[in-house]
Amino acid sequence: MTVRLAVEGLTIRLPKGADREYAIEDVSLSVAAGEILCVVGESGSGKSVTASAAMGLLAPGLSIASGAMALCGEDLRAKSPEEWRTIRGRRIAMVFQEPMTALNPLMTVGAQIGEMWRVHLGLDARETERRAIAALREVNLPDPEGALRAYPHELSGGQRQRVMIAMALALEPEVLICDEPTTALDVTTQAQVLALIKDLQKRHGTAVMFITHDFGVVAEIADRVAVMRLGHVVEQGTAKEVLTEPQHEYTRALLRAVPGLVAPEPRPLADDTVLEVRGLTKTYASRGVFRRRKAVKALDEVSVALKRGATLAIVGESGSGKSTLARCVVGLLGSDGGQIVIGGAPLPKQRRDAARLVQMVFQDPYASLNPRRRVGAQVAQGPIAAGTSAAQAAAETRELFCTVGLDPDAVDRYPHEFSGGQRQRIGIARALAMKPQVLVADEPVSALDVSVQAQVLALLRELQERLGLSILFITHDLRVAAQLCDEVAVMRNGVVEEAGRIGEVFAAPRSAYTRSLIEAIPGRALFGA
Amino acid sequence: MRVLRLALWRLAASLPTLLLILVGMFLLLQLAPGDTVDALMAQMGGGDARMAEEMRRFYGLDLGIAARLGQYLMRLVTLDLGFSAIYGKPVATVILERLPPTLLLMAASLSFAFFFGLLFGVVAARRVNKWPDTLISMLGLVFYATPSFWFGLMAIVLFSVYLQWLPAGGFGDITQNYTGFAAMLDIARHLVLPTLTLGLIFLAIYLRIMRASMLEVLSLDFVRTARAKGLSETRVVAKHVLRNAMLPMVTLIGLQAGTMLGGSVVVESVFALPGLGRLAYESVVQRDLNTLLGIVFVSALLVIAINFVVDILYARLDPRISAES
Amino acid sequence: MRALKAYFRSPAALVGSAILLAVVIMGVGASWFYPGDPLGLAGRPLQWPGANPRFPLGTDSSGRDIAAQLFHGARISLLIGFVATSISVVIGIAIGAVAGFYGGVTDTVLMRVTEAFQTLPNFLLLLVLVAVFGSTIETVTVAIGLVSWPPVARLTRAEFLSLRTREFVQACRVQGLGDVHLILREVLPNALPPVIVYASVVMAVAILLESALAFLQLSDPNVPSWGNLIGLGRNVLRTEWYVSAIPGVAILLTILGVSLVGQGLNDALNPRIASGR
Amino acid sequence: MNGPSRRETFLLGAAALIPASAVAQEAPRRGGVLTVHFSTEQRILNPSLQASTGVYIVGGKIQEALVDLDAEGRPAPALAESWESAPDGKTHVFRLRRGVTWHDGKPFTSADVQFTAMEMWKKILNYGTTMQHFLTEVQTPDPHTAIFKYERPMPQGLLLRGLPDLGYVSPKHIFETGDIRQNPANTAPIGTGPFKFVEYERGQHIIAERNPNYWRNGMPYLDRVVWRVVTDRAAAAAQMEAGQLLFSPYSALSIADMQRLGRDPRFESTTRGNEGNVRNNTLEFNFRNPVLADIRVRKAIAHAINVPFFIENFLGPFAKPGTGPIPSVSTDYYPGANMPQYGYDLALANRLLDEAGHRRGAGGVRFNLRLNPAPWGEDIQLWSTFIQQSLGQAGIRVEIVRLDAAGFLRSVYNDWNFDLATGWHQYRSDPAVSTTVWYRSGSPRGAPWTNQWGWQDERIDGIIDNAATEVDPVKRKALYADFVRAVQTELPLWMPIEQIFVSVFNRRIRNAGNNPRWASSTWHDTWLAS
Repeated sequence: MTVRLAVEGLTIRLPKGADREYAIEDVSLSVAAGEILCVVGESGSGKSVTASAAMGLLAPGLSIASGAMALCGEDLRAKSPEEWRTIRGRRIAMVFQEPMTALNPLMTVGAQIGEMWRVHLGLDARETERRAIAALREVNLPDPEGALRAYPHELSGGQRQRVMIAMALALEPEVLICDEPTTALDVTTQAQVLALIKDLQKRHGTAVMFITHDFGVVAEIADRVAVMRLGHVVEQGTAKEVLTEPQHEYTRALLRAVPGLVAPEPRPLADDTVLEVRGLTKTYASRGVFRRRKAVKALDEVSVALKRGATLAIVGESGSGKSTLARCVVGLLGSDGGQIVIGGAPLPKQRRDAARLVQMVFQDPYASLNPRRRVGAQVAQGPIAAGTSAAQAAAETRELFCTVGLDPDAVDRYPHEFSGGQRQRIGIARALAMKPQVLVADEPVSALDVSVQAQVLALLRELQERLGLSILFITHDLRVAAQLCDEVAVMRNGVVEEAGRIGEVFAAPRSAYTRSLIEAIPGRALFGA
Repeated sequence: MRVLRLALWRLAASLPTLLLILVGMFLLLQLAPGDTVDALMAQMGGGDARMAEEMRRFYGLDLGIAARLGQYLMRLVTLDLGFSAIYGKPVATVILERLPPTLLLMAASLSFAFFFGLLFGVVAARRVNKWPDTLISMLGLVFYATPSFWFGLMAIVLFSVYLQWLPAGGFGDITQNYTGFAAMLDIARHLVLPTLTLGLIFLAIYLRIMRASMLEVLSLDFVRTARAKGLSETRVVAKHVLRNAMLPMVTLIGLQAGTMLGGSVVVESVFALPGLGRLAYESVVQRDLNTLLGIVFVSALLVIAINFVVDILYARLDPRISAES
Repeated sequence: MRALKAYFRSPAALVGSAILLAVVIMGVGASWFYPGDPLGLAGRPLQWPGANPRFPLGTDSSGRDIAAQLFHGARISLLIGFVATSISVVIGIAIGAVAGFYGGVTDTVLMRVTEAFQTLPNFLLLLVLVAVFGSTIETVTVAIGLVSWPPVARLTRAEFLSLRTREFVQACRVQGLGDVHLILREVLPNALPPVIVYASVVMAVAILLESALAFLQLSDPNVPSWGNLIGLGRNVLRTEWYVSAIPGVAILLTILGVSLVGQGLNDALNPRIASGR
Repeated sequence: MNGPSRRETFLLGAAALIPASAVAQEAPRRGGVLTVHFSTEQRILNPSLQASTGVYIVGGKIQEALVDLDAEGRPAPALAESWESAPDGKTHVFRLRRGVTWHDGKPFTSADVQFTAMEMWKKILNYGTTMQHFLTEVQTPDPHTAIFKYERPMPQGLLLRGLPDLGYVSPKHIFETGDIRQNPANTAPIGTGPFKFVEYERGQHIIAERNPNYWRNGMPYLDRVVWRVVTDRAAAAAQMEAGQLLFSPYSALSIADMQRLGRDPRFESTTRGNEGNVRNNTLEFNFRNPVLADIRVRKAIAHAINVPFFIENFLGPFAKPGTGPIPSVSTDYYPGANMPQYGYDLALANRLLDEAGHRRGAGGVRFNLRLNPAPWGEDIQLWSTFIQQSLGQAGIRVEIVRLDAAGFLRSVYNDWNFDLATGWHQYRSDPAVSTTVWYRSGSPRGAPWTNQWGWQDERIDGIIDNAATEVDPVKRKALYADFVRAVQTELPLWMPIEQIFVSVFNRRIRNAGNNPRWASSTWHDTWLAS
C-alpha cells in the first residue's frame, strides 16, 4: 500500500492570546490508498486543525510552525496558493460536519457539484450534468435528476451529506478528508452514510482520513486509529489494537466512558405513578391568510407514565416529538389535547405553582445559563420567587453546589468561568433547588464530550439514588438511556412506538423501528456487550 | 400569478398602516398653529377678516375635525386625494407633476449608492485590514458623518461656483428648448450633484453593510466547502459569496426607502429641485393639508412599493424564501 | 472590565473617543473659552477667518463670532444627541421588548405602529412635528427622539425574539419567575449590547436631523446650533462660504467621533466581529 | 422687420419715458427670451383676485390695469384712456381704450370693468375689498365708459394710486359662469396685455409668449418671457451668473449676492423701478403685555437699537433709516423727517427702563420678551437677531419664536400670542390702502396686517377716517402729517427702516426699471441686447 498523505512532525501555532501556544504539536500521521485512518479525540484535541492543514485551509491566525506534509511524496508545504488550488478538490477532497451549512443555500445542487468538473476539467454543461447524475446515483440519492435542480434546503440532512460526498468524490481524489461527517445526523442516517463512505472508499481505493469523536464510529469504519489529546497524538495503531488493547491511559479512559447498550440489572420500581401523560396532542400550525403550511403533528395522542423514583427514557430521532413532550410536561408549551397529571393533579397553569412540581435540565450547557448573571443567583432565584428568603436560598444554593460536585464558593462566578460539564451541574442544581416531584432532563449530556458525559451521567445516577428523583430523560442516544433509565418509551413522528422496561425493550424490541435504531448504533459489535 | 397575489397581500397588510399614518397625520396637523387660509394670506401679502372667513368656508375649514376627517377618508376610498388650496389644482395633479424628479433622484442615488457600496464593500472585505480596506472604511465613515445638505452646499461652491462644471440647481435648463437626447443629458447634468449628495450617506451605509456581510459570509461553512473544491478566490467570491452577501443589502434598501424619501426633502431644497420632498416641505409650511396628506399617502405607497420590489428581488435571490410562501 | 479593555484596544475607539472628548471639552468649556452670549453682536458681520485676530474663525452674517458659536454649539449638538437618543432608545426598547417578548397580537399591533412610523419618511414627520409644536430646542429634541425610535424597536424586538426562546430564559420560566423578571433581568441585559451600539447610530442621526432642520431654518434660533450657522451661511455661500463650511466640519467630526466610538463599542461588545477574521 | 419710421416714433416715446439713459440711444432689438427669477410659487396668477408682487410679476404682463404709472410715478393711461371725477368724490368716470381685444379674440368692454370691479375687486381682491368697500355700482352707459359710484367720498388721488395695483381687469365672459375662485383662467390667465400665457409647470416654470395683436402697435419686442421657479436664493444667484436667469425682482436674492452681483459689470443691482414698492421693517408691540403698554418701555426699546449701524453693516446701500409709516418715496404724502424720532441712545434706554421700574435682576436681565419674526425675508431674520442682540444689552432678554408663515400670522394676528413681532409694512401708493389699517382700532380679530396690538387711540382713529374720505389733496396730506406725528409720538409700532425692493438685472435687458413698479409692469417696451 502506498502512502497517499503523510504528515510529519506538524506543529501549528495558535494566535497570540489563545489558551495555549500550539493548536497541534509534533503530529505525525499517514494515510495509505484504500485505507481509513480515524483521527479521534475530544473537543480541543486539534483533530480538525490537522485536517484543515492537510487541505491547506488553515483558519487565519493559525500558522504552521514546523513539520512536513506530503501528498504522494510531493511536498505540500512548498505549494503556491495557485498549485494548492489545483490540488484541492481534485486530489484532496473534504466532507464537512454540518450538512445544513456546508452547501451554498443559493445555488442548486447540480450547479454546486458541476463546479467540480467545470473548474478542474473545463467540461461543458451537458457532460457536467451527465456526470453529476451519475455521481448522485452512486451515493444512492433518490431521484438524482430532481436533486440536481433542487436547492440544499429542499434536501434532508442525510441527503445533503450524500451530496457533499458525491461532490468530494467527483474527481476521484487520492485523499478524502471527512471531518465529523455524521455527527449532526440521526443515528440511522449515520449508519447509512458510514456504510456509503466505506463502500465508496473500497471501490475507489481512496485514502480516507476520518475525523471523529465517537469511538462507536471508529469501531465501525476504521482501519487504523490515531488518538489525539490537546494537540498531541497520544496513540496510533490499527483499529483492532487501539480499540481492544489501548496502550495509553487516555485512550483507555475514553473507551471506558463509552456507554454500553446493555442496561444494568433492573431496579424494583414503586407502583405509585408521579407523572402521567394522557393522550397528549400538539400540532404546529402556521398562521397567515395566504401562506399555508402543512400542519405538523409533533405529538399524536401520546401517553406515558413515570413511576415515583424511576427514570423514564424518551428516545427517538430528531422530529420524533420527544423534545416537544418534554416542553409540554414542564409547561413551556401548551398542548392541543390530552392531559398532564403530576402527583395526581393536572399540571397547574400558573408558572409559579408548576415550578414546585416539575423542573427541567436543558440540553445546551452554554445557552441554558444567563451569561450576565452570577450562577448562584440563577440557582437561588427560583426558590426566592417561590417565597424562600434570600438568605435561606443562598445557603441552600451553596449546599446544592456541594451536592452536584461544585465548589460552593463558585456561586459568585459567572457562567463563562465554567466548563461545559460544570455548567450542566449548575443546571442540575438549579432544577433541584425547587425540590420538584419530577425532573425533566432534555438531552442533558448530548452536547458534552464523552468523558464529561460519563461524569454527568454518574452524577445523575448518584442523585437519583440519593434523592429518589423521578426523572423524565429525553435522549437520542440509546446507550445513554440504557445506562441510566429504568423504563423507556421509543417515539417516532409524534407517536410512542413501544414502551417498557428498558432492558426488555433493548434486548427484544417488538417494533421494527426500535430494532433499526438499535442496529444503527455504531460500534455495536464492539461496545454492545 | 403568485407575484400578483403577493402584491395584493402586501397591500392588504399595509392598509392598516396606511390608515394609521393618514389619520394620525390628519389629527396631528389639526394642532398646528394657523391653517391654509393663514398661509394664503401670507402669500397674498394681505387681506381682511371677511375675506379670510369666506375663504375658510370655501375650503371647508369651518367644519368640525371629525366631519372633515370623515369626508377625507370617504374621498380617499374613491382614490380622490382632494383639492390643493395652495396650488389651486387637484392634489393628484400636483403630486404627479412633482413625482418624476424625486423618483429620478431616488433611483439615481440608490443605483449610485448600491453599485459603489457593493464594489467598495467587496474590495474592502477582500483586503480586510489592509490599506484598501482601511482607506475605504475611513471614507465610509467620513461619508456617513457628512451632513448631506452641507456636502451639497460645498459641492455647489466647488463644482458650480469655482469650477463651473455643473449647474447649481434646478431640474433642467428650460431657457434652452431641449428635446430628446439633449433634454435627457441636460437633466442628467442637473442630477449629478443631487445624486451624489443624497446617495453619499447611503453609499457609506451600504459599503459598511456589504463589507460586514462579506466578512460574515466568507466565514460560513459553504465558503470553506467552495475553497475545498479548489475554486479560485475570484470564483469563490463571484459565485458563492457575493449573492449571499447581497441579501442584507437588499433588505436594507426596503428599510431605508422612507429615510431616503425624507433625505430628498433636504437635497431638493439645496438644489432647488421641483420634487416631492420640496413639495412636502412647502405644504407643511403652507398648511396645505390635502396636499400633505396626499404626499404622505403617495410616499407611504412608494415605500410599500419599494419594499414589495425588494421582497420580489429577495425571493429571486434566495430560493429559501420562495419555497416558504 | 473585559469589554472596557477590548474597547480601548480598538484604534477606532481611541480616535473616536479623542474626537468626542475634544467636542465635550469644547461644549463644557464653552462658557470659559467664550464667556458672554455667543449670539451677541461681536463685530462687523462677515469678516473672513484670520482677517481680524479677535475672530480667528471670522464672523457670520449677523456679526457673531463663529468660534464662539462653534464652542457653544458643541454643547447644543451633544445635548440634542444625548437627550434625543435617550428618548428614542427608551421608547424603542420599551416597544421592542414588549413586542418581541409577548409576540402574537401585541407584537402585531406594536409592529404595525412601528411600521407606520417607518413607512412615513421620518424627516417629513419631523417637519410636521416642528411645524405643529414649534421649534424650541426642547420640542426639536423631543421630536427627533420621537421619529428615530423605530429601528431601535425593531432591533430590540429581534433580539428579544431570539433571546426569549433561549434555554436560560426557558429555565427561568420553569423556575416560576414572572414576566417582569424575565424581561428586565434575563432578556434585556443580553439584548442591550447591540442596542447600545446602535445608539451611536441614533445619536449621529439625531445630530444630523437637528442640523438639517436648522438648515431649513426650522430649529430654535435662540441657541447657537451648528445647523443654524450653516443655514445662515447659505445666504452668503457663494462668497463667504466659510460660514457654512466651518460648522459643517464640526458636525462631520462629531459624527465621525460618535460613529468611531460606536464601532469601538461594537468591537468590544461583539467579539465575533472584532477578531476581523 | 418693421419700417424704420415706425421704430423712430417709438424711440421718441421711449426716450421720454427713460430719463437720462444712454440705453435708449440704441435701436430696440426684436426677439429673445427674458428669463425671470420666480421665487415664490403662486396659487393663482390673476392680479384681479390677488394683489401681490408674486402675481404681478407674471400676471402683470398678461393682464392690464385701468391705470398705470408713468416714469415719474404719476397715474398714466392704460386700459383707461382718461378719467374725471365729480367734486364730491362719489363719482369717477373712466373712458376706456378702444380696439383692445382679449387674448382669446373677444373685445374688451366696460362690461368687463364692471364685472371685475363688482365681483372681484370689491369681493375677493385683498386690499381691494378695503379700497372698494364703499363702491356701490359701476355703470356702463356704453362699451367704452365705466362710471364708478361710491357711497362715501373717494379721493381721486387714492383711487388712481390704488388702481395700478388694484385695478387689473379680467374678462367677464371667462369668469361670469361658475365659481370665480375655481376658474381655470386663474392659473392660465387671459388678458389684454403684451404677452399671452402659454403654460405653468408647477415648481419649474411659467411661459408667456408675445401677443401679436397687442394694442400698442409693434410691441412687445420680446418673443417670450419665461419665469423660472427657483426658491433657493443661492441657486438663483448661481443661475443669474450662469445667464440662466436675466432678471431677479423684489429682493429675491440674498443681500450678499445682490451686493456682489452689483459689483459685477454684467449686472445691475438697483432699487430703480421699484420706487412704488417700498417696505418698512417694523417692530410691533403687544399692548396686552403691561410692560409694553408703558410708553417708556417702547421708547427705551427704540432707543436701544442702533438702526444706522444695522443698516450699514447688514443691509447695505439698499436701505435707509425710516422716519415713520409713510415712506420718503411717497412724494404726495411724505410729511418729512421732522417727526419724533428715536435715535440710538443706550444710556437713555436704560434710564427709561429704570424709570419704568424694570431694574436689572440676575445676570443683568430686566425682563424677558418673546419676539415673533415673520418668516419671509432674510432682512427680517437679520433684524430680529439684531433686536435680540441690542435689547440684550439693555437688559431685556429676547427669545425668538420661529414660526412658518401660517403659524406667524395665526399667533400674532389671531391668537395675539407674542410680545414683540417684526415683519414688513409694504406701502402701496396711498396710506389709506396699506398703512392706516395698521393703526386703526376696531379691526376684527384674525385680519393680518391690521392693528391687532391692542392699541386704541380715538384721536388717531379720527384722523385716519377723515383722511380716507378727504377729497382735497392738500388737506389730505396735512391729515396724514398729523397722523404720522401722532403715531411717532405714541409709538404703537415702530418702522425704523425704509427699504426699496432691489432688482438685479442682467445688463442685456434694456428699458429696464423705467417706471416705479417696473417688475410688476407690462414690459411692452422691454428688449434684450444681443
